[in-house]
Amino acid sequence: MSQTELDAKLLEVNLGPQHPSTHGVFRMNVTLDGETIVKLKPVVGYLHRNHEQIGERATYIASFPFTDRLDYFCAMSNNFGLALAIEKLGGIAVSERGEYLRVIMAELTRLLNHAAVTGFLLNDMGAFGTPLLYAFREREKILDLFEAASGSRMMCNYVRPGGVRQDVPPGWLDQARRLVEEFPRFLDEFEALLTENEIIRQRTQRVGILPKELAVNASATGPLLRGSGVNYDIRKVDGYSIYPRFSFKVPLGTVGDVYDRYYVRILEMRESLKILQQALKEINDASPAISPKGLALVKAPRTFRPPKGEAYGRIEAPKGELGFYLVSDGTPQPYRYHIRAPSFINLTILEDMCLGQKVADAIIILGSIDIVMGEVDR
Amino acid sequence: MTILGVGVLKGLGVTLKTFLETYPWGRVLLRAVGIPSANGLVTIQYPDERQQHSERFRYFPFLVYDKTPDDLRCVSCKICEQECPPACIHIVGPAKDEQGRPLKAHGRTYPVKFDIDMAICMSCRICVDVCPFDAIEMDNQYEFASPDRFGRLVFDKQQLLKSAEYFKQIKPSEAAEVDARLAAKQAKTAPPAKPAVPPNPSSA
Amino acid sequence: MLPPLEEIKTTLEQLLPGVTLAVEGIALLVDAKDLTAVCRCLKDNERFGLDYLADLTAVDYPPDRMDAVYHLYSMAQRHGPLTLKVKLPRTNPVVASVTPIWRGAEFQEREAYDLYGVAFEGHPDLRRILMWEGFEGHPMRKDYVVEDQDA
Amino acid sequence: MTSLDQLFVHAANTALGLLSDRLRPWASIALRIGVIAAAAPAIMMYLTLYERKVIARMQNRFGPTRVGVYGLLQPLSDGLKMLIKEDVVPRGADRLLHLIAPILAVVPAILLFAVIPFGRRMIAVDLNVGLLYVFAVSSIGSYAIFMGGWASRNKFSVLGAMRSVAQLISYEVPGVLSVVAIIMVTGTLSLTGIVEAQAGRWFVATPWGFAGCLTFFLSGVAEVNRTPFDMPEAESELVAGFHTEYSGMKFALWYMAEFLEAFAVCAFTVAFFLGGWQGPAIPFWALAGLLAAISAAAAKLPLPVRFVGALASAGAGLLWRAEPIPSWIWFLGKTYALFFVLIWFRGTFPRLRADQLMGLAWKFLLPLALVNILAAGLWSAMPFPVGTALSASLLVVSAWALVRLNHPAQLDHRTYVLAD
Repeated sequence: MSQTELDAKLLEVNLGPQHPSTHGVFRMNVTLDGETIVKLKPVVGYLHRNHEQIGERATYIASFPFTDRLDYFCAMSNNFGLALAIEKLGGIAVSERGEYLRVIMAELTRLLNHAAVTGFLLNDMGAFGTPLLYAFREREKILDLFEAASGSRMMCNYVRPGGVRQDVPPGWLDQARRLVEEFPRFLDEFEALLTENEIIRQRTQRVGILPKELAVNASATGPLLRGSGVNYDIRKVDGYSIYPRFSFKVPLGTVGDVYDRYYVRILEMRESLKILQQALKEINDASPAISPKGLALVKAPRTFRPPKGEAYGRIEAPKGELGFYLVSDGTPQPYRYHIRAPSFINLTILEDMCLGQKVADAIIILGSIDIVMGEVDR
Repeated sequence: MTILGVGVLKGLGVTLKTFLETYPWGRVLLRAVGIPSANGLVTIQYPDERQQHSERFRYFPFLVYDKTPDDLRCVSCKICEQECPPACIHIVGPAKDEQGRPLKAHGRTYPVKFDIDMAICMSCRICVDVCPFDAIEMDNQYEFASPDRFGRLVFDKQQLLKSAEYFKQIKPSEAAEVDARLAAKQAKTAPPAKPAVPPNPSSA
Repeated sequence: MLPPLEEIKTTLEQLLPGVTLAVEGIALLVDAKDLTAVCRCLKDNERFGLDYLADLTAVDYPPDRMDAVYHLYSMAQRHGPLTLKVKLPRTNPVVASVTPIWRGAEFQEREAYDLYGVAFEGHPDLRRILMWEGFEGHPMRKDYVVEDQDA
Repeated sequence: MTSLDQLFVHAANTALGLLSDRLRPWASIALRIGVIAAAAPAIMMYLTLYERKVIARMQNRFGPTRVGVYGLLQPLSDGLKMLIKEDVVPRGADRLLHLIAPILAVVPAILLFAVIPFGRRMIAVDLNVGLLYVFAVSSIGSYAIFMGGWASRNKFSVLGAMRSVAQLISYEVPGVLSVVAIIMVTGTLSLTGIVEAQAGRWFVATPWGFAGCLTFFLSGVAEVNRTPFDMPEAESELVAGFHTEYSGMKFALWYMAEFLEAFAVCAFTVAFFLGGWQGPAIPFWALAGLLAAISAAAAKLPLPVRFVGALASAGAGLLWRAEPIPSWIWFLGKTYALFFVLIWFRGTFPRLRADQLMGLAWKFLLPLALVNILAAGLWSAMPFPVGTALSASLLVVSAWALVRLNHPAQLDHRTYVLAD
């Protein structure tokens, strides 16, 4: 049989944009040989709304509610990232309590994101929603906390340059402490359901291996990178905010497959709980939740005219490095407002991980990357 | 060395436990064999029961009036219109007479038209943050479903007006803060005629 | 730690004869023709070891300037960032692709191409990514006019 | 006592007795067909409710509660919805085959009900080649699935259909082989005969029966495409597999076929290995051991629980002696309990990958089923303790060897570095 005859046997399938497990409107142009993938081209943009353009027309503060909609699971971290970049640009000091509250919110976000992502991953594997619903059950508790603090469950719009918009209501911290105390019980249950399960291990181990060097070269970040064994956590490397005050570890995988990414997330949740415990213990109300300059910014966004210049602020969002690149020309609106979206850039390497695997594997590899289309398409 | 199948059985155990936890007899059974169990049902049966929202829960904004509906706090300064990220606020005003002089009600200018397109509003609360007069606040009503997109979701001034009492009722602590702020402001601006209070040495 | 910008500039100029660099603000200005050589050096040379391209984007300065901006970090040595800028003409901006050096640039270059119209030479698959095929114009350019949907 | 047991049989006989002799054979056939045709959809509808309820409870939810008390009328409203939904046939599909396929899937599923022994003398047709009939009829389903997948003219459907055919053919082999042991021991192919042969002890209590039961049940689960073997309709990969392009009543028919077959698999497992319509025939020593185990564990329990437990066991013992429970309740109870296991699997497990699934069939279940025949031979040829011990050890050793041989080296335990 000649080569062309062989090629003629390839089957081209569009997985998505309307497909149960592409996490939104994501499309994979897959070429199959039997069930083996020989080519995969991701197609994105269905949710594109030119967020950056909107950001360049709005004031710095007015971009916050839009960042909520980037990675709609992690509104708090997105706010945090933008606030960090604006602080860098405008030289705004952050109040002590504001820092603590931000870190608490960011780590709670990490908990809910990782739990939900693991649930989605299992859904992609064909579990009938059970792990996902367990994760959502816990997520609801965290969202209750978010609602009590910010007024909204998902679109929090809470973190501001200089701190957080409002202090948390009385009793909130105790509620958070209770949650942190109870969360490990859920994690144990979750692990009993998943970690040792032979079916899950069959499905995920040695599937979608991402070698260390390639991971670095492809700008992979977050659990995807650390699953491959690269010790790079921006909370440690940059030591932004008050992270250097807390003792926590960075879990690293060894093989770089789907299972490693799953388990790194579980371990990261446990580390996040450690950070939360420390933060909830150390936090005090000696300072306001937002610094005076930040408060002025909240009250009158148009008075904030940062000096000409540029800043790149980044945080370790649950999905990876979330960066905001701001260029100021001295007006109340940013001249350039660019987002380095972790889900988007982590997708670069999808094809390499999927080649030679089965269709079913491609789905769970995509699930293990952890993308949210709101962030990919912006 | 683990035995093949143990992980599978463990998983089955977790789901069975959750299954039993949703029934009273199941909980009795679990407790009888020494497994602590709580009510496993977490669903809120929506139309019959509703979630208890926290005080800060926000949905769409409304306009606050003090005693009578024409005594609204809004002076039509249009800051919220300008700052609204999705640009869903539309204000015409302040009201003027034929000569172009601003009309006043209760000593304040007021908007002729104040529309908010709730289909566009994203409940971000920025209008509340920027309002210098505490004239706009966030409501916690959320059942606004409507079969048409542009008609019933554009709220005009009359629909948006709600009393300060109502605000106090839904958000007591926030209302108290606002009242304190307004009182302080009034104390500062209102009495130029009165003799000044003896200066407080601690205030800078 | 990464050496100061001036030092990086002089080191690079020594290592790569014929390359002239400039410092602008917090960024290092690179000529479009030198970009590949500079990037290779920054990545491979032990002194920099910038193995991680965090962010790649473009900034539009009408009427005649368009920048390509690169933020580089090192994962191995845990330092950074180094900001590289390449000044390009606004009409027909062309610059060498860095995808062969950092795979992570692949989608980001496609995005910059899509939204700003910067052509990256040597990119393996330079197509629009966020906008659809057949879309005209580059929506992030400052002179792009948004069609009013309500009109 | 026997009156309740034979309630349906007597009722049928009385009704038939009213007719003239000439009509009676025809009426008898019509009655049987009518009962099955009426019962099958009803069973299917309530299986969906059963599944939804149980899975919901496993996920901290209520499940359907809105239609009727406890959502008991939900299946009716679902059925109604399916009936009035638009029936979409894709352009380019083979319309005729697209229509025939779901019907072809349902017919064999209903035909299977003809030989299910629901109770003592409650079997529509007691075929003397019942077993052969079961396997012959159930394998028709794969044609229907492939037909539907191919006729839809959708790549997902074709992929699902291909997987399905591969899976059905693979799993039929261990499924049939696991029943061979029964035929050897009982010497009959009739289902009534097989059930009656288990009067002394259920086959599942023998070593070969236990292995056979597992093999048969797992193969059955795979044949009816249920989690964790629901490859053909893997919704996360293939949208809905072979029935992606089906809607309305045709879709309902696919569902009906799937649920009826799943029910049939449970029913046949019960009939072949779990004693059919007979009550527990636990040997005395097993009961004694169980009681001993319970009393040993009882020390930890609070007093009232122990008291109630003692009363309950005494009552259970009495009931067991008296056998007041009608045979058909035994049968249905066991079948639904087994169906609970199916749902339980679905609520817990993700699915295997297509190639891993094939591996399980060919590399593990098939050899095990073959060894099982030998074990059954040993068991029946040797006197009681020796035969049991020999066959049990043979099975354990071969299962262990099979696991070792197949043991995917990839199931490694990992250590994770917690870096600073």
